[in-house]
Amino acid sequence: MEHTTSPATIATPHPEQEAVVELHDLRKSYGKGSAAVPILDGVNFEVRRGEFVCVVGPSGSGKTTLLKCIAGLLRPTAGRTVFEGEEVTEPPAKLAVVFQDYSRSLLPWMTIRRNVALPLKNKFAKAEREARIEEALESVGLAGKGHLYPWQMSGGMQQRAAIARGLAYQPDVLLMDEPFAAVDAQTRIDLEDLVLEIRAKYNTTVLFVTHDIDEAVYLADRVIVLSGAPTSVSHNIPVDLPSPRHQVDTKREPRFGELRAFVFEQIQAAKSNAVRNRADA
Amino acid sequence: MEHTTSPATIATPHPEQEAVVELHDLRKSYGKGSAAVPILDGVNFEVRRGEFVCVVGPSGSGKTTLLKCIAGLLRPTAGRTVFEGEEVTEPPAKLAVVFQDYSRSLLPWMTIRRNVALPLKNKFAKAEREARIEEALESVGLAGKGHLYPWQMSGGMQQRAAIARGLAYQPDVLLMDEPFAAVDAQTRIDLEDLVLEIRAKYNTTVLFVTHDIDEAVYLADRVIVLSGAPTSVSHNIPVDLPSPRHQVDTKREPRFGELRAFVFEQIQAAKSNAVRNRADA
Amino acid sequence: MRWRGIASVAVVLLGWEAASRSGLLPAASLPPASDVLMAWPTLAAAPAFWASVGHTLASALGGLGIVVLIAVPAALAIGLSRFVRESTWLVVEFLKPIPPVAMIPLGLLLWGPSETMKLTLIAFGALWPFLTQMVYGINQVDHVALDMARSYRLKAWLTTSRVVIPSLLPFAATGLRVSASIAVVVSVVTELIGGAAGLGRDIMVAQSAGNLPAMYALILTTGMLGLLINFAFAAAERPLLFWHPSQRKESD
Amino acid sequence: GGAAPANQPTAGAGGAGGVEIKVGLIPVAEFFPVYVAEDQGFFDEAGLNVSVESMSNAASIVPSVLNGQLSIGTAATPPFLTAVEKKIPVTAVANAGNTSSVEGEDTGAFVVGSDSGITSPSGLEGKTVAVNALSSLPHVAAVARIAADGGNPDAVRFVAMPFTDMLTALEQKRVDAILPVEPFMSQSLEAGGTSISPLYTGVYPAGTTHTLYFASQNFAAENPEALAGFREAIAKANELISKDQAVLRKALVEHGGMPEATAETVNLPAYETDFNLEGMKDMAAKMKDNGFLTTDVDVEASILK
Amino acid sequence: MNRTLPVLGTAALRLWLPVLLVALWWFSSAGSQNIYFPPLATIVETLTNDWLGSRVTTDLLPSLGKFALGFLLSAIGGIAIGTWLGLSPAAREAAEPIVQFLRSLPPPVLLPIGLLFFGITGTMNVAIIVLGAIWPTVLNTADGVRSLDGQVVDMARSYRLTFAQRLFSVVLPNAAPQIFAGLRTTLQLSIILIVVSEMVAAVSGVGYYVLNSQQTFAVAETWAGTLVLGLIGYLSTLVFLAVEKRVLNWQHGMRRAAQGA
Ligand SMILES: Nc1ncnc2c1ncn2[C@@H]1O[C@H](COP(=O)(O)OP(=O)(O)OP(=O)(O)O)[C@@H](O)[C@H]1O
Ligand SMILES: Nc1ncnc2c1ncn2[C@@H]1O[C@H](COP(=O)(O)OP(=O)(O)OP(=O)(O)O)[C@@H](O)[C@H]1O
Ligand SMILES: [Mg+2]
Ligand SMILES: [Mg+2]
Repeated sequence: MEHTTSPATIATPHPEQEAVVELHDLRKSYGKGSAAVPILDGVNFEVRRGEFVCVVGPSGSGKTTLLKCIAGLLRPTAGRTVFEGEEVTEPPAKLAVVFQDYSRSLLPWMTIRRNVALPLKNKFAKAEREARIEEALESVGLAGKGHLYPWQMSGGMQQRAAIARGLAYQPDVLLMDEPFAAVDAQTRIDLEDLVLEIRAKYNTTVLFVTHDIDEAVYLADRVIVLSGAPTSVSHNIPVDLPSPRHQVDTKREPRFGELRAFVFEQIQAAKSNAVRNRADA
Repeated sequence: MEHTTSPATIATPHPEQEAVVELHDLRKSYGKGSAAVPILDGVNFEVRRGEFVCVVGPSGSGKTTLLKCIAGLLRPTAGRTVFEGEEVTEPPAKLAVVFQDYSRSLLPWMTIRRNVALPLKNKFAKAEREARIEEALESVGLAGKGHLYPWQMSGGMQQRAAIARGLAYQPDVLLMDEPFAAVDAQTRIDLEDLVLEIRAKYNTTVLFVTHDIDEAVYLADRVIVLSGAPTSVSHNIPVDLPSPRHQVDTKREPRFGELRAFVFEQIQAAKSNAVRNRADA
Repeated sequence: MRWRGIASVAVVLLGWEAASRSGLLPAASLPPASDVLMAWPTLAAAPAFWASVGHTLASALGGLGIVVLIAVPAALAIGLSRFVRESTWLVVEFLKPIPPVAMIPLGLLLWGPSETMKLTLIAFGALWPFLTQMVYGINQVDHVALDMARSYRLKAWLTTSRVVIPSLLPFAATGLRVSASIAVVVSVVTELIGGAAGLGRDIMVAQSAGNLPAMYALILTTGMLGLLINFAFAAAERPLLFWHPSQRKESD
Repeated sequence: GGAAPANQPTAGAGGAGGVEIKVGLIPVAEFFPVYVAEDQGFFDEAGLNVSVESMSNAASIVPSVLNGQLSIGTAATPPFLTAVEKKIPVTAVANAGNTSSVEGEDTGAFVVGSDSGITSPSGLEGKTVAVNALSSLPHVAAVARIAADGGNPDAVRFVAMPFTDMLTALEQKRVDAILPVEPFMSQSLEAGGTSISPLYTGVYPAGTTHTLYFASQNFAAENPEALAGFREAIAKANELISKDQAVLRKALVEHGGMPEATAETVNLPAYETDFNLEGMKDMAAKMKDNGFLTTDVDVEASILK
Repeated sequence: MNRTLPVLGTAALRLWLPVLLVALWWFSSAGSQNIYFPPLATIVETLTNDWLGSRVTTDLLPSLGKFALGFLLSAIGGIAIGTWLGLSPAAREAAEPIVQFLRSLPPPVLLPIGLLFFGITGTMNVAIIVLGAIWPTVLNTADGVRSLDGQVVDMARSYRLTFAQRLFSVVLPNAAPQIFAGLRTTLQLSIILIVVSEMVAAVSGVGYYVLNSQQTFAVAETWAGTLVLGLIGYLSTLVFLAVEKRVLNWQHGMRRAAQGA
């Protein structure tokens, strides 16, 4: 069961925009036949153009699985993912993913600069490519580190490099899977504002998985709370905070505190529900 | 330059205990000769038995490098690490590490259960081993998941498995490198309390790297703030909050807020200092 | 720096010499090391010897080149397409264990004691190790990296050249070294039996003449050839595989 | 198909413009008259431009002769007869070496260890004997000799191994007897082996053609003059050698890489100018008796007229 | 239904090409007059006559025994030596020239050495197989052992795993894919070396059969023997893959997971 109720009445954000990503009763199991373990159990929601949607949910609930299905990297067991009106069967060109497992999504035989450059080869001319790479590295705080190899960098630096690759690609839709998990508090704040800025500048649609509820509420136009595995959407919470957001002011608003508490409670509920369901079965 | 001043006067915790880990002017560079890049630039501090010390610092400042030197995994370029009175030349037996890059420290050819069991083989008899494994998996919320392979688990589950391995090993000293970065808020809270509990039960000494300042202050007897690279200890902040800690009560205390703000400022200062230093050079 | 290697070679040679001199090794079929080494200058003085070395080396490397040209696309096709993999499976597994030695008469019939015959048999014999290795390597490519490539819609050639081939390299390097020594071996054996020009034929002639020191000096030469090719490959590998855990020892 | 490079012990480029003849040659003394003929200019006289490919045995030479890569091959008589029996279209074109009639000059021997207690070929029953290859000239001869000596060849275990390894195998008592041919025979005897019997002399009629040159029937049909010239030149060389073995010994050193000391002392076969048909027929008959051939081979028809 | 279909599909996929090639061979060689390319029918007839009767016990089984023993010794020895070379840089440096030298020696020239030490016994054949076939496994194991991820090394060190644990739980499983690639080549070479080892001092065996038929211009027999070798290779590969599948189970699972099954 899905709730769209939120602590108070709110307006739907971007109601005028078309949906870029639509999930219709998405289902995914790992394994085959009798060994199949259902993970996604009928997920329905849509993301409109320019919208910033955060996905939160207990660890192991299926957030990464969901993102991979949307990205066309995993084939759903049932249901459909629609991207810009077309059913997703392979990764859409206008979409980029920043992976949770950053240390393995960077290629160890290339410097950071070349890792970032790699997907740009087909998209942009050389001069523009160079500019973009510089800009992206600079914006994640890796200016002057482009010559390092991934294995010469700290965990947080690797993660930022993976983010730079996603940003430089300038996709219409950016999927990010816990992108800031390994960076320090200040860098995290900087990167949050960076993503908001980029969204504002290029009208990028962002689907963002995070564990940090403050972060989710701060960034999102809408927070989607997943239930425990098998997963469906347990809550779909519009965030009615004024834009543009501000790290100090926004977080000081009473509404921020309310939403934050509400999301936290919903995750708790989702989690204990999942435990209860499992006990019942 | 190192400050031990904190926002207000406080008592040194565990002053009566001997030092388990001592760092004497620890230095470490990567690369050789003229290509050497100094990372640790004279780090001095000690950790007493039973103490819980959190290390914070900007991303890429050298926290992982520091931990590896303490664990005997990296040979310092200069200076000494002393563990229980003896200079560290290889990994001490009574020490366990939970690595930052969890997805690569688990062996993909073994189930989680066997990954956890592996280091216990030499330490405990079979029956005790079994009990420990069950207990450790249970405590990180992976009860009943022991038969899964690492690549069948979500990022957060992998990270918890790595934690379970460290806990089951029951070391005298536990080094943890951003162990909760990939888990959801509630699980994080549970794990924080789990580590505190274990520390209390077995008098384990814990050295804990984190990016989450709330977490650092909540957990620690003392927070060590590292400066930006090249790194030294910029602040050594005793946390004078009453024990045992409590997620709601402790965080509600005004002193908690003060310490939190103080640590945050110090990291900020360390970071901009590092930038300034680099600009000077 | 490589004193250990040199030392171990010296130990083996001295052991051989001592065993021969003491009668432990029968001089009638294995002359003492010193005799064999002494035969070398005589051999090396003759241009024909160097021509033979050239022939053997050229066909071994040529055959290896053919192997790479065939195996790289074949391995990619086999590794990436289930259809190709399953279709060729039986044929490949059937052909693999067929000894190049057994193919010599066919080779001679089709091409005579010529370079073409040699190259064909070398390619046939040395193909499989490299191919096997490449296919195993393809199965080892990190899936997170592959997901990354797919999600950024890297063109097939980019995925191949930047993601698949570099992660294949460690496997390919091993495979190429295995294939290289097999190439030398097959080259010498076809010369020995099939009579194409090269060290193998010289061995056969020396053997017919009962000139044992010369024969063993030639055999040592073939071993040295393999050794040299291997060192060359190892040297070429290092800059290519600098990022691989086996090469970045000083990363700590 | 590529042309075979011929830069090994090659008979050199004689009269340019002559008919190209490529000989696949097993590098043993029996076939060294080819080098003598080249050195003496006999091929030039016959208008032939001869080059040489050293090859290991008849089995590897035959395919190249059949496909035209080689014009002429070399073989011992037994494998040649086997090929004829298997209907391989080859024909003998010239006589190479012949069985020596003088006992002490045989080019092969039964050699045993000095303390073996074996004294005659028939004493090898139940023993192991090393030959260079099965169904080869020494093998066929040895079987015939044991039978002639009253022994049962079927009771003897023949194993193949390179000549170079025989002596050691004998010394290590891995085998009871070996059948070395020159130059290995001399070496074995020098090293203390005991000859209990010559290998060829007396088994076959004196002067039996035991090695020969052959060509494919196609080549023979198309190049009768060239082959006649070749036979002529070889005959001249053989004649020269029978008078003066030194020319051949010199060729062994120069073209075969044989150590000089060895070349000067080895026993050489007889070199006759033409085929010895009687001997070949006798050999074919004995091969059939001993199971090396299953049918009667028309020896006469296998020789180029 | 659902389960049998893919299986049938795989069988069909695997069979179409070989069936096509065999058919092509059969019809194009029918009535062939070329001595070296006899009709496939003749070859098959020779094969059934020669290899379905008494030769199974006199030639096939002994050869198979030597091959199996040779392969097993090569596998065990190769993994042991390779591990040693992979773990110890000093050993690698010392042994490298010798290893590289030995593996570049053509197997026929190893025969005298085999003869020297083992005489004309079955042991010699096995020794030749081992001497010639062991190298790919040695090399692959050494390279695989060295390719351990630094993070895993750190883990093993910090938990002070014993040498045996490191070896059997960390180092060898990590190298396993590469070891199996090497073993597969060793398997192939072992079969090839049956022939080489039976070049000398043999009076029976598949290799002897092939060589002897070649020496005596028995072309159909040569082809038949070659087919027997191919069959041995094919069947032993099936067994090998079954073992490999068990040992590398984790890797197959990981791959399937990555492909989104
Ligand atoms: N193998 C290496 N070679 C060269 N430089 C390295 C190597 N490993 C780490 N570094 C450098 O050392 C510095 C510190 O790295 P370290 O991993 O210790 O940082 P950290 O404090 O753990 O950062 P994070 O919080 O992002 O994990 C980084 O600037 C990194 O680039
Ligand atoms: N290849 C696989 N085979 C079997 N089960 C799998 C596989 N991959 C993932 N799972 C299971 O699917 C569930 C969801 O995994 P997923 O990675 O999507 O979780 P997540 O929500 O991203 O968790 P986290 O926040 O910890 O990253 C987990 O319970 C995991 O065990
Ligand atoms: Mg995840
Ligand atoms: Mg770190």
